Amino acid sequence: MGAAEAAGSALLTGVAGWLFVGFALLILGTAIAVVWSKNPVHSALFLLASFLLVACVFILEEAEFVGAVQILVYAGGIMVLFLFVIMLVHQRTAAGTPAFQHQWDIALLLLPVFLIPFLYILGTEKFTDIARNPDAFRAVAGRVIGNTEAVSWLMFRDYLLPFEVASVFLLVAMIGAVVLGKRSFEKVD
Amino acid sequence: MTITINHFLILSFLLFAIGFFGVLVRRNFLTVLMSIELMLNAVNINFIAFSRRLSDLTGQVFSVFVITIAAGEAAIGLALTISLFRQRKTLNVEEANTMKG
Amino acid sequence: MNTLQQLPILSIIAYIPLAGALIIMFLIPKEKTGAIKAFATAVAALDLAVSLPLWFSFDRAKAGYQFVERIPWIPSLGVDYHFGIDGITLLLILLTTFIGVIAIYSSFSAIAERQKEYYILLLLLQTFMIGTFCCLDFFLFYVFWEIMLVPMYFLIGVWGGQRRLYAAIKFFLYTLAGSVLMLLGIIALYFYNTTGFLGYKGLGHAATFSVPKLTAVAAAMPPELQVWLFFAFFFGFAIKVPMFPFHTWLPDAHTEAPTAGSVILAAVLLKMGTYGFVRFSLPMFPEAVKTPWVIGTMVFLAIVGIVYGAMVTLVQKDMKKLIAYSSVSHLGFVMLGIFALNMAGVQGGVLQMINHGISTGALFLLVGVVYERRHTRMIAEYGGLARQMPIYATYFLIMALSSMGLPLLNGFIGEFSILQGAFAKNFWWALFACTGIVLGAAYLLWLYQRVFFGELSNPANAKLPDLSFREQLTLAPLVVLALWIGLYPKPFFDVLRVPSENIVRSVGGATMTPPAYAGAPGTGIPAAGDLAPAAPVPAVR
Amino acid sequence: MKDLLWLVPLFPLAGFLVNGVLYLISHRTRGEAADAHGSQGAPALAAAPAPSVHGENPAHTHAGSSAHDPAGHSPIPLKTAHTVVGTVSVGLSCVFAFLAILDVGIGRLSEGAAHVVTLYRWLPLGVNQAVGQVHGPAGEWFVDAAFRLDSLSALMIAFVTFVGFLIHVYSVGYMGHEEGYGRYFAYLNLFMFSMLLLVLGANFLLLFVGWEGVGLCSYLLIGYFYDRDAAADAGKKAFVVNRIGDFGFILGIFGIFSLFGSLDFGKVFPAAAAHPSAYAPYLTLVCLCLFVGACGKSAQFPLYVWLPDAMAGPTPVSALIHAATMVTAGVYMVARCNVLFRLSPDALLVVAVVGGFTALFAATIGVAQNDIKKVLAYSTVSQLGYMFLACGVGAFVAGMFHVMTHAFFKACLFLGSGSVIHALGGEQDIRKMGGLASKIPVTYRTFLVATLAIAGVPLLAGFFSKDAILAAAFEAHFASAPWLGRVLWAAALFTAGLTAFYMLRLVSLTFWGKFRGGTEQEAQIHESPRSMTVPLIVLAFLSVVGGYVGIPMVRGGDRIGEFLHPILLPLAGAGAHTAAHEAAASTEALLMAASVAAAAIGLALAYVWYAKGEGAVPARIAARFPGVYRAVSNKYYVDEAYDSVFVQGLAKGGGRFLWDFDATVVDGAVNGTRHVTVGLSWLSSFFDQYVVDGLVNGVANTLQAGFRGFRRAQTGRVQNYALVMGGGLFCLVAVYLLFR
Repeated sequence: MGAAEAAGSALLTGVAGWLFVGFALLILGTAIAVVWSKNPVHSALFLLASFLLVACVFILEEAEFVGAVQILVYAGGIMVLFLFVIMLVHQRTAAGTPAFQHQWDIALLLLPVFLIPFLYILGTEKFTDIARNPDAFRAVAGRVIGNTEAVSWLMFRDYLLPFEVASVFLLVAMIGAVVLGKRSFEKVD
Repeated sequence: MTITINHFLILSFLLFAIGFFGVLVRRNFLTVLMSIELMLNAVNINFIAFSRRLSDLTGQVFSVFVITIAAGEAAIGLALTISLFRQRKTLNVEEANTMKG
Repeated sequence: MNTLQQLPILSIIAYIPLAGALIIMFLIPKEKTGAIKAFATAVAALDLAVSLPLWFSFDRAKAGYQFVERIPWIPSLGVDYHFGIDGITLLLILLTTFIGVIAIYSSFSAIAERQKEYYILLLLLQTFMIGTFCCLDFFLFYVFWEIMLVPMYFLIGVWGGQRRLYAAIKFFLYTLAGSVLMLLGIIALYFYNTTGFLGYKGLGHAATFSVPKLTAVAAAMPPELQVWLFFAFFFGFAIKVPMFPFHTWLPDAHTEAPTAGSVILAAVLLKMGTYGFVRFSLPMFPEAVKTPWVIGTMVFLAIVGIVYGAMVTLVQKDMKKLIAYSSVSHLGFVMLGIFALNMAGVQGGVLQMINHGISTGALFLLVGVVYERRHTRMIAEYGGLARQMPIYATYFLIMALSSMGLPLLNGFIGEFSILQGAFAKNFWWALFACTGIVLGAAYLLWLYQRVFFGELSNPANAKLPDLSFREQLTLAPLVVLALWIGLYPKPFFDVLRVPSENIVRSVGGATMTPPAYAGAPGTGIPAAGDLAPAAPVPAVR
Repeated sequence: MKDLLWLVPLFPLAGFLVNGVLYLISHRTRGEAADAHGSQGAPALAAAPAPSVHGENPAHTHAGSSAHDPAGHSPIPLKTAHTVVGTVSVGLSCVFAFLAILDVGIGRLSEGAAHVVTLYRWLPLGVNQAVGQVHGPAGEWFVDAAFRLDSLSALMIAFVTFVGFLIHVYSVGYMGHEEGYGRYFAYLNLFMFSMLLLVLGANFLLLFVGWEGVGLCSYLLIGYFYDRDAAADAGKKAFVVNRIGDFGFILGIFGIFSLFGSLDFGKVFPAAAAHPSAYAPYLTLVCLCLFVGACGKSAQFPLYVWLPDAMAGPTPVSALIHAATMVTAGVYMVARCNVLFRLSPDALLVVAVVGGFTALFAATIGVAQNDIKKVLAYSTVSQLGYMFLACGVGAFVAGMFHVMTHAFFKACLFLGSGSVIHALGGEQDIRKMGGLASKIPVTYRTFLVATLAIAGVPLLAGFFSKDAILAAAFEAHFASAPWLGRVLWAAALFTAGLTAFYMLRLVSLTFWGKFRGGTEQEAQIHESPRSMTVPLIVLAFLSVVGGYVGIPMVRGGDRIGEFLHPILLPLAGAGAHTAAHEAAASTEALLMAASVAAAAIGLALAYVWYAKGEGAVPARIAARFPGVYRAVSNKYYVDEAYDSVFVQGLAKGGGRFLWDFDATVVDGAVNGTRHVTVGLSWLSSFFDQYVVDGLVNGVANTLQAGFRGFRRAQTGRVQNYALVMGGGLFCLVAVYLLFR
């Protein structure tokens, strides 16, 4: 490691590094399981695991607030939604129907294809690995307080309008979901 | 073990790829939605990683917004799922092909 | 200062049908077809009533536009909401409102399904047509010009005949393709006025889409640029007219459209193209128009259209198609008159637009009458109708005679004026165009003979009822107009005089030029023994 | 009174309107009654057409029409109304015409006075430039609706209204039993209106209006029995052939307008006379164009073909329109434009040659016709040729004189033939007639008088006018072909002989000898009613005395010449053609003797061959020269040639070719794009089917799989689209990375 790294703090070394590798492998494993398993309930459970593991990675990265949100919203909200819907439609997978589309081969082919630009970027770009200001996640106006507070300051001051827009978006999504769900009842009858 | 940004990129790339693959190939509408969530997670990982390395909280704020969007998307997607199921008695995406040319 | 000048009368005329359409759309349930019909007719009649005062308060002696309304609309682009009319558009607007009433009134029994939508579309179409004629801003013009296609597309596509979808799509795409080129022309002009384009240095004026301003700008452009832009506009207009090689959408659209659609198409929509030539092409690109090969091409296409359209008409077996092809021939006359570039030609051309609207519109109505009774347009299905339907036969004869240009009816006035203009320009133009008159008599009389004369052999025709009172009511005003224009066209010429003079002057025509009878290029008569078009004419004194 | 000139054409117009509206209203109620009775409508219709083989059939349709007259309607008052309106309007017009002439004064008219009544400005064409100098360099071009009464139009309206009135009266009897009586009178009145417009119009355009109007009426009246195809065809043919003529005429009018900047007779002719050398170069073309119009209207070669066919119309129509008035409009027009024609010797030469040729040509055809009306029709064509010959040699007065006398005797002949046909119940073939002289004496006597008049028997009307023409032709001098005058004279003389021959042949076959028809038919032969015989007698009388207004060689005898002098005699110094018939008296006497001899030979031959020899000699001649006979009796196959070349070939064949061209090439080019698009779509849909149904289970190697992705593009499945999106994203990124 060079002098530049010494100036700031190196990130995720040692045990934290190994932890990250472990989480990463688990994330990928559960993700593959999500895509792979035939039963949507299994998929949902693997997805839950995956969410939690991603939250762990966030916390490793000292983004505690986002990690918490991840657990609350994803694991708490979205997962429940999924499970409700699975129960609602309680679809039994027909025995003969394959889980995968006909185009799985092409899709699979696409992955190595995507890998090319990715590796190209990895090979040519040099990203920094040092946080110049290690306290940036916690500091508000130079005072170190905490990650949640810092994010809040930013969100409710600089990003107030997007925040409100997001709230409207959620409202719209809610109404849309209600309408979609309701109209389908009418049409069936 | 020192983890560099490259590791994060590889992780998020692979997670995104798996998610994308799931979106492309799964027949079950629910699984497709879940795969989308995976892709969003991959994006969030990138945000967080760069946020730290650039010492800028904006990345975190953005990932919060992404999670918001994910929630909305899940709500609409699941409503569509129910709608599809009620009309077609199936969750198979392939059968929702009214747009077939 | 009369009150009409203070009101935004043109906007009122233009948007009355729109308002009517909205009211039908939101306030009248679709089951109440009687109410819809009555209301739509009332709206159209109101529009006609509102437009008639224009005729009386229009100042015939005044040059330029009248009843002008101008409000900035998109200031950053220089787009104005700019309405105004001159004598040419006055006649066209009156024709539109007049035909609008007739088209709606004539549809009462012809249209049986989706009546609400039908009348809404007819009213919308009327707004767009009037808007196109009124507006003096290229941006607005283009908007109206394009949006006009939409109601017509649906009218053909929904209420048309068997091949309606084909015809509707062909109509739409064909005219759209032409107008895209016109749009390019407009944009080029716009940039020429402001910042320049493609190596042409702009004039650096304030951005504007104003027709009068851009006309002045365009008229001062270098000739080669004028030729380019002339042809950009040409495609847009020529397809709409339609001129000879671009005419094939017309028979299909006419044949498949419902009767009222055909009437409006023939009476008003085709006039958009010729109107474009008169209003835009001639005053804007005088250098291009004066270029011998350009005017030669135009006149050649017009004459080919006259003769070719008439020849093709001769062998048609479908009444509507026959009349549609005759439109190609008639509009060839209009184009010939316009490009004769003298008073007789231009005035005659514009008047012939009106005449064609009246005669051909009436003929389509008449074909619609028997189509409604028999559901076939094939000529072979008819024969001997004169005995069964004498009143119908009389109306048909009058309108056929008007269409073939019999004196004392409207068609003659237009054709005479046009051919006189053409003759004064070049003997050969008139010679070839005149063959269209002979062929016109041939195909119309042959049609008349096959439909009305002979024995009433087809039993399906044996009990056809003659025209109903309502049908006569739709046709009688057209006959009255045809006779009026035929017997006393002076009021129409009075209206057209000033704008035509301006147009002819803008292309350097012979309105006020010094004596030119001796060896001047303006005289078309070949001297004895030398029939070459550009024969040197010996001096008189 | 002279300012009420416009009333002269207005009366017939009013008559037309009243009759037409009455007819339509009455017909409408009838139609509804038939409709209301339901099934009654159809049988009535089936019975209605009742066509007979030859021409119209008054007696027959009489029986037919009375049978299906609906019981609820009494047609009698209606018919009376039609009769009164139709005849009285023309009668009033006639009275007003004479009053107007008297008001202006015959003496003043013959001094060149012209009375113009301008109604309103009809066509203001704006400021245009003219070649000539009428209004200055660039003048206001306009056409007024104006009537002009001068000696020429006075002559015309006098005999047009008078003969027209007689024929209207005749029609009352002749058409009395026809269905559509009101329609007939409406058309006839419209015709009178148009004809009066034609002769009274003060400018070329109004002349043209009347010209087209009479054409229209001719069309309507020829096609009066419209449920017969022959009649409808003939009507259409007449109109279209006339339109070909009008094509030339209107070009001529354009020429005059462009040259003079005006169409007013009162401006054009003085201008032409004032600047002869300036206008002369252009006038050949203009005059030839005008003459094409005259050829169409007056049935000159090669546009004469419609006139014989026009005999499919009712006989009074043939008499009025196709003999006495309308067909002479061409002669009137040429005479009216004599100032222009005189300035163009070449045009005059063409007029003379066409006229002379037509006279001879039609006369030869007339010799071999067996239809009583066809003989008269070809005779008319031939006599019209005579009139043009007169105009062509510069003897416009003689031409107009012949127009007038011809109107009398030819109207008489046609009406007489109508009376014969009426008597025989529709028979028109002279081979089935004979011996009618004693059975219908009035008809016979009037017919014979008219025949002798047309044959040129001395002291009858035709003699004077024909002789004037022959003399003028003999004296004519054409600069480009000095011998032509004599040739034309010879042809005209021979034609005179032929005319005498075939007219007496007609008389002998019709009236002399034994009746050759059926006995039943013979029993029904009856003299026509008073309304028909009185006009015949009047016209026969005029055929005798009509010529005395133009007695040659006697001082003061040439009244008509003096009367027409201001218009038809050359303006001072205007042309080479001075009056041709100011020949030496001795020459004129000799010429007269020659024409009398020709007539006598013709009459004698006809008498010997047909009255005495019962047609044996002509039959032998026909047998000896079968080719010639067939050609003549088939009218030289001109109709067939026209039909195959122009109608089938150029018009329909050309039309069909262009229609195919339109459908394939022009529209094909348009649809080309569409076909390409459709083809591509078809291709992809084919692959689509193939992929879905077959390729799924097929071999899928990696390369093909890549392509298959694209082929699936239109599956309508979201995931396919997502896949393609992914591919597109990759491409974008790749492009970005490569070119950043």
